[in-house]
Amino acid sequence: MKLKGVYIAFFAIISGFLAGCELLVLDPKGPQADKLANVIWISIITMIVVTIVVLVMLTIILFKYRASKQDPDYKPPHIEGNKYVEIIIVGVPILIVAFLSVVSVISVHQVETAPEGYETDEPLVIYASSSNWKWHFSYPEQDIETVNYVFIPTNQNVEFRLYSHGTISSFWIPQLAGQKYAMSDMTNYLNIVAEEPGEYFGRNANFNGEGFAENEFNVTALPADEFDSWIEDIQNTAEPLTEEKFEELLEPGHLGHMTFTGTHQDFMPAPEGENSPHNHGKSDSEDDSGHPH
Amino acid sequence: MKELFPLKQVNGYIFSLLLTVIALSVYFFDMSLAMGLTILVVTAFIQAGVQLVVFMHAGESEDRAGIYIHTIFGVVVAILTILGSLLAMIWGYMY
Amino acid sequence: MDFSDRFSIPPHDDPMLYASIVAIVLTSIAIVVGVTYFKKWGYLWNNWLTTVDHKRIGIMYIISALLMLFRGGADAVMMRLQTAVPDNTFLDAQHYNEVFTTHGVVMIFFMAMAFIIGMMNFVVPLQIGARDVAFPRLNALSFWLYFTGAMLLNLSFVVGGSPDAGWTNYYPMAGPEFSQHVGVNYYNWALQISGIGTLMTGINFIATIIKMRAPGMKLMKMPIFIWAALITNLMIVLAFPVLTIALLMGTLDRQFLTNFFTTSDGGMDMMWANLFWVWGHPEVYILIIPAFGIYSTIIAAFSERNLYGYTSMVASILAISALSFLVWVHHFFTMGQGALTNSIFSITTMLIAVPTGIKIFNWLLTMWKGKIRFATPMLYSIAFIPLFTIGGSTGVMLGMASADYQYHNTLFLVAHFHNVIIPGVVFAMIAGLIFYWPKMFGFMLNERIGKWAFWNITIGFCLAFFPMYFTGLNGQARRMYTYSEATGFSTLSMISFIGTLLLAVGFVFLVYNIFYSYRHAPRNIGGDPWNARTLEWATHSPVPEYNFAISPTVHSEEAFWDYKENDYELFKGKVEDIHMPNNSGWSIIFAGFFFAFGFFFIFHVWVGVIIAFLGIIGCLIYRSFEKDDGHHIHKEEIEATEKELGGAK
Amino acid sequence: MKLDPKNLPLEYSTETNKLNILGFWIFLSAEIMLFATLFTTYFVYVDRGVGSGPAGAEIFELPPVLIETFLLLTSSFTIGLAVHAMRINRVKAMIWFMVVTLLLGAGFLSVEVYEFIHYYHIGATLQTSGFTAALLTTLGTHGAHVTMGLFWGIMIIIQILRDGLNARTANKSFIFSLYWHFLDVMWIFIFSFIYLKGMM
Repeated sequence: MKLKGVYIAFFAIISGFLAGCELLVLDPKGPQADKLANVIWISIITMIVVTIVVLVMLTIILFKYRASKQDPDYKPPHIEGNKYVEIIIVGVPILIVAFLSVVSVISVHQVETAPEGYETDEPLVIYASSSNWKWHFSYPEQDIETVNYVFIPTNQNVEFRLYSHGTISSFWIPQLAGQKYAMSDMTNYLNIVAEEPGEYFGRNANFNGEGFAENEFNVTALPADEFDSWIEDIQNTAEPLTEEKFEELLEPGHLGHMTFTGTHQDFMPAPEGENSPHNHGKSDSEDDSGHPH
Repeated sequence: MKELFPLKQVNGYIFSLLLTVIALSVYFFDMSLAMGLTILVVTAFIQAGVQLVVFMHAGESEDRAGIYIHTIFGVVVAILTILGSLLAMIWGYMY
Repeated sequence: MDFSDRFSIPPHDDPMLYASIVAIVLTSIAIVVGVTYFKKWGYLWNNWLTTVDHKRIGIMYIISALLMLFRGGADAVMMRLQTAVPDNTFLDAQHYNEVFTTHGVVMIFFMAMAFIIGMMNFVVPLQIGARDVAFPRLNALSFWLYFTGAMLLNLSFVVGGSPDAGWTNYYPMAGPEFSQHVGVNYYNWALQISGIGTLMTGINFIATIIKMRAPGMKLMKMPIFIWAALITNLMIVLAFPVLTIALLMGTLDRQFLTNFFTTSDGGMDMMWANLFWVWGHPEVYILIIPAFGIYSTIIAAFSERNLYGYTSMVASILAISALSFLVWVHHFFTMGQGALTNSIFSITTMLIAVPTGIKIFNWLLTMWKGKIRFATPMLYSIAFIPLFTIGGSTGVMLGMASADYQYHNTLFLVAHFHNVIIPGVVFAMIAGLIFYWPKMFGFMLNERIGKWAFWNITIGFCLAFFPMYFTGLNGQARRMYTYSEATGFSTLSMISFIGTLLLAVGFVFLVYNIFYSYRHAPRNIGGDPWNARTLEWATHSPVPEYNFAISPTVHSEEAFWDYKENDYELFKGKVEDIHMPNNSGWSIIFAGFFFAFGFFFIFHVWVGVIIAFLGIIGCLIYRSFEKDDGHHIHKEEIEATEKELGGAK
Repeated sequence: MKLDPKNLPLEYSTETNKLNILGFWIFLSAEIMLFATLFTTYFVYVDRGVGSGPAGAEIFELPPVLIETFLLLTSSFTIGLAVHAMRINRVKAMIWFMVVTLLLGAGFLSVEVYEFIHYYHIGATLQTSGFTAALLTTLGTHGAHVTMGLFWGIMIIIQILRDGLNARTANKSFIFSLYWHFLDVMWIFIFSFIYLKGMM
């Protein structure tokens, strides 16, 4: 049977790829991405089982009941349906969906809060804001700012506060955490921990115009002491960021990696708390970090 | 002249004026948001029902089942759209 | 912007663009000259342009859909060619953005929608044993408004520039600040005008199905495709007004500088995404449910069995339609609305898998104990089952809110929705087209060429889209016009491009098949060449203007099968005069004013807008005062036609 | 109350007429969604989309809103009476009720125009903020429906004067009454959830 061969071949290819490739999303380097990779594996396996069941049934039926194999006088019966069959085809999908729902709800709560084991840490706050077609990273504590690259310490909860100077962008470091939108009228929060030092690839995943393809940034995770000396280095050597300079940076276009002392938060604060154009409910104004932890 | 003003419609009209007056109470009296909203929801939907049944004759033709089902489904989807959007645009961020 | 600047043709310099413009102009001239030379204007006007016959309107929808399929398909080939190798310079970023935007808009609004509406137009009245739809004139208007929208969008390519903000058209990128040329205005007006047409189709078909069924056809005796059509149109009626308002707000933002979706003065860019998907998710099911109906019809016919689990099929359609209005937030799980909201919408999303699963198993069980014939429509239906299972499974994966943070906006998502839309909708439409071709034109398409097309399309599809699951998981975002060698996407992207070529070859076979069969296929095929089961096969092929000489009386959802196999008497009664609506040029003129209105509005030419608006009002007043009671086809005339077509039924 | 199938009123007397009425009901459910979308937008923007512009309670005034509500409620009553008059075949009374309805509708519109001018003067224009845009678009859409209704009503009155009451004109009048009642229902929701809630 041609069909069977074709589909089996496709499945072989798919499983081959899944097993053999080092796909970024399935090669996590931090607890958040690790959670997501597990969820993805659970769903892939469940779904492969479902698909195989359907495929096997289809193949058997096509083999057994094709016209060329049957008596020319054979008259297929009239069958309305069967209560028990229907209970099975409703019940089993409901069980599968219930199982996946539990996984989904638990995991979405986990990745929306500080990573396990790091709940008590005081997070390192980094503002990541997008402009066409760049990423600006402000370190308010350390009072420095970088463009298109970011250094983070390993084994430390980093809280990225995301917003945009214009179009909607999506902040994504596949090996460390899932995406979150950066938008102009509110600040989003994304907690990330890198557990291995190294260079990671990050990008804007949401289409935002002509320079979208190159709207990438580099993430470097360093052990805490190296990170501190890197900070010190920059504080000693980099130029200060002025308002005029920042306005210039916001112009549409591409810039390489850049480094400044001072952050644009001083003269152009993020849209959160009292600077938010929208109050998120009434409680926001008293507590300027009115976001889930 | 009298046959031009059937009792049912006159009553419906008076009733809807009455409902409007009740709804107005949220303006004139001080009350909690929940209380006020409840009054508004109740009066508005009763008014809509009065219009639908008394004035629009929704239930008179042979297609009433289709008309009712379709309209009610529309109202349900409309309410879910409003609530869902509020959830996704406002309430979701509040806790 | 200066007035003449807005018309600059095109805003974006590219030799290829000019070449296509020349090609378009030459083709248009060729068509006009050809029609004039063969003196076909009168025929065209009297029989097609002014027609109110649901069958011809259906065919016009399908022809337009095929044209749009080739337009959108050409875009697809260009996109895959551009990304076949890293750092390619075949298209630049701006051009690529316009191409994928047009591809999405054309395929969803002007190909898939037109295809399903065309199919419903042709099949629904026949399958319920009616003579036409409830409002034939409105039906013609629906078509012409759709056609107007399609032409308006295609015009953007030549005059002023195509929309370039993606088919989802997210603000603020699509707003006046970041998208200054008129592309997005075209998007707004083309969709607005064709959306009005679609809404009217929805109303029309609900009324048709509720009121015009053959005697005896109770709700639970309607063929499953009719159920699918009824629910689809219900969803159209409730979903499209949302798009209407969203587009209105977009238009106000872009052309009257309001602050709905801006980044200042209380504007919320998120609100566009919200409203767009409130419409957009039901839209997905608006496309797929009629396709399910077609598959159910075809699978039952070629298994020579009744549809298994009819009641549960109906229930699952109803469940899908209700759930489809409750899941839209899954298109922007990453917007930051928090774990609670995402959990709710994640569960509703995955719940849709349950009724969909019921359908898959019912189809399998319909083939069980059947007598399966592998005709081309059946091949598409069989291939659909596993491919759609994969697409549906990845849909469940995407529905898991947390994991979606990793899939969102990547090629994984692109692979998923092509995986449901191509085997789900496109296969169904091709299968339906082949299946109903003899009913439409009185000859069958060649099976051999059809199978060539099928294998090319199926294998091409798999090659084109399965690799995207992997590049997506490897971090490739969608809508990137290029990537570097270091990313490692190149091998899989090349495979994807080859798949696209196979798909294209498949579609060429499809067209060639039409030419070939037109010349060689035998014409005397009778009313029922497939040995099918439902009412539409009880009349002649091609169908006479009045559909059925005698209205059929029905007692089950497969009345025609019972007529053939169980001696059920389908046509009780005698031939009588039949009342039919008159043709009218009103619809096309009305749509013409809409075209002018949209076009002038796009370019802020207010004088033109006012004149076109007065034209629209004039048409409405004319229609209000018009008295058109249609005409009767007389008994003798019907009997003569029936005799000529092979004896009265 | 059900109609006697053997003795249907004129507006239901033909198959086409029945189809038209059913079709119009279906259209009304589309209108429900249309207004629901506007309400959705308004409810979201009333809290989040004010920007630097004025907020709801600051610009709303009760007297014009009350007048509008009263006018529209009464017009809904009179169009109901018009349909009743039509059913007992009192053509002249029917036309007068329709004229009164349209006059009340015109009165409603003029107060609404006054209201819009007021908003303009206090600096709440379409372009001021997301909130004002949502408010004025919602009110404007309703107002546009009423305007459309006025012209439609005039067309129907002309046709009744010209042709008398027959299956066609009765059908049109009945459908027009459905439309007009529907506009009143939508106004009740605007009155309750935009004005009263805003001024609460």
